[in-house]
Amino acid sequence: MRRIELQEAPLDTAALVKTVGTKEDGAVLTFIGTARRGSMGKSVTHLHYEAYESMAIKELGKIADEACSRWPVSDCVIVHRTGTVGLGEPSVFIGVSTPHRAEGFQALQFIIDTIKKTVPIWKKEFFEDGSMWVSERP
Amino acid sequence: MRRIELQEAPLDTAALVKTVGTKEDGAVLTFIGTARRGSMGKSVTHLHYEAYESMAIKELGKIADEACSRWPVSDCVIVHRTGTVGLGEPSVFIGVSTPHRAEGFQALQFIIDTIKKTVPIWKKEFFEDGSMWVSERP
Amino acid sequence: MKITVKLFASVRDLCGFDEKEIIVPEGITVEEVLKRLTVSFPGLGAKRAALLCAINEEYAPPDAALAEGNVLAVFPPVSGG
Amino acid sequence: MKITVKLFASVRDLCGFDEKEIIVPEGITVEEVLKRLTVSFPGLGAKRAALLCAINEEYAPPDAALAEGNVLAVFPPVSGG
Repeated sequence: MRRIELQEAPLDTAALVKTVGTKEDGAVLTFIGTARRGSMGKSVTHLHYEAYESMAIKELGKIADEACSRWPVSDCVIVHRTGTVGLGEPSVFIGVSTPHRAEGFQALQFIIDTIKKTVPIWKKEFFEDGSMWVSERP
Repeated sequence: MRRIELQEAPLDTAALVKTVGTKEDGAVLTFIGTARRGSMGKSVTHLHYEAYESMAIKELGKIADEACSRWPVSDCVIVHRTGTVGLGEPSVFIGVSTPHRAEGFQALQFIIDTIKKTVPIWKKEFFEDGSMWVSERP
Repeated sequence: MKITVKLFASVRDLCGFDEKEIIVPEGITVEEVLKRLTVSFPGLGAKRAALLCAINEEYAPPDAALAEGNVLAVFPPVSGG
Repeated sequence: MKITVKLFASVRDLCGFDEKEIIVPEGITVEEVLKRLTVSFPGLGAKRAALLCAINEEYAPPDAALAEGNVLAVFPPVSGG
């Protein structure tokens, strides 16, 4: 199963985790990115994610394609939030299933590392006293 | 949150995944081991897990302790099935949350790798025509 | 010829628009469009080295040439995940 | 002195019991108990190199000495996960 989506609604990680895994696989690996309080010594109140949606979906698809070509990935689920994400809430869910765990770890790490490099999505951190795009750190 | 359990009831991975993660963490990593069909060219019908329960809980605790001392792990949840596990069903759930993802990947991999080496739990594979303890492969 | 420029995140905030059609000479490159934008929005200059560009939703290098009707997206380093 | 022997998985299947109290000389080692077991259950011999032992739920090396009331667990390589 392959599923690649951006969504403005909160991520239902409980439902998502159930969609990953087949009877041919021994390993399901998931990564959930969550909004954390600490950043550069300031206290984050919430995040806002903006995406170039059509291009982001294309780039996520390329990443899934490459992961599936390099490792025996059966299920590949990537869902990323857009809009406002509260503290502790998930911003991205990635799930892969593979016959053995070693390849699952590698595929999962490749997917999240590459998302952070190539997918046109931007995070803005909000603090008590202002906000800042993360790529614009002083 | 730390939770280390063996249980005979099926693992509710959807509920378990929701228990991992704090507002101080940016990453939740989970590993779910599942019963897979293929093994050494034969078709598995189901698995059976036996544990030396009291010692297994102690060994799992040592692994969690070491993971938390080597990496900044906030939540550490390890739940392992005992008894009969059907094809595609989860046999073990491991969830960790950490401020950043790199340390989460390392902690998760350490935990599952070490479980497979030191925790007194044994898997028996059942086929159409027999069964075999996995540590006794010919 | 006419192209569409789309801006995102801090680049959009800086320039004050998210999408605009502009008229440019045939065969203009990505780099040349960025230079024109920087004339109008000098704040872009300091960000120039980090900016990323895409033509019709595919990453494009500075010397890529634009064609009639292309959509050129300009944005800062990505920070999703 | 009296100790309890606990067997698991294929070792239990082979020996046909999961727990038994046995009388052994004071200060007997893990290795010596395994030798006695192998006399009763010759099939254990082939597995000997791979067997793992624990005293009171802690892994123990072959030369560890047992004390009155100890629980000695004997089992094959683990295969959980």
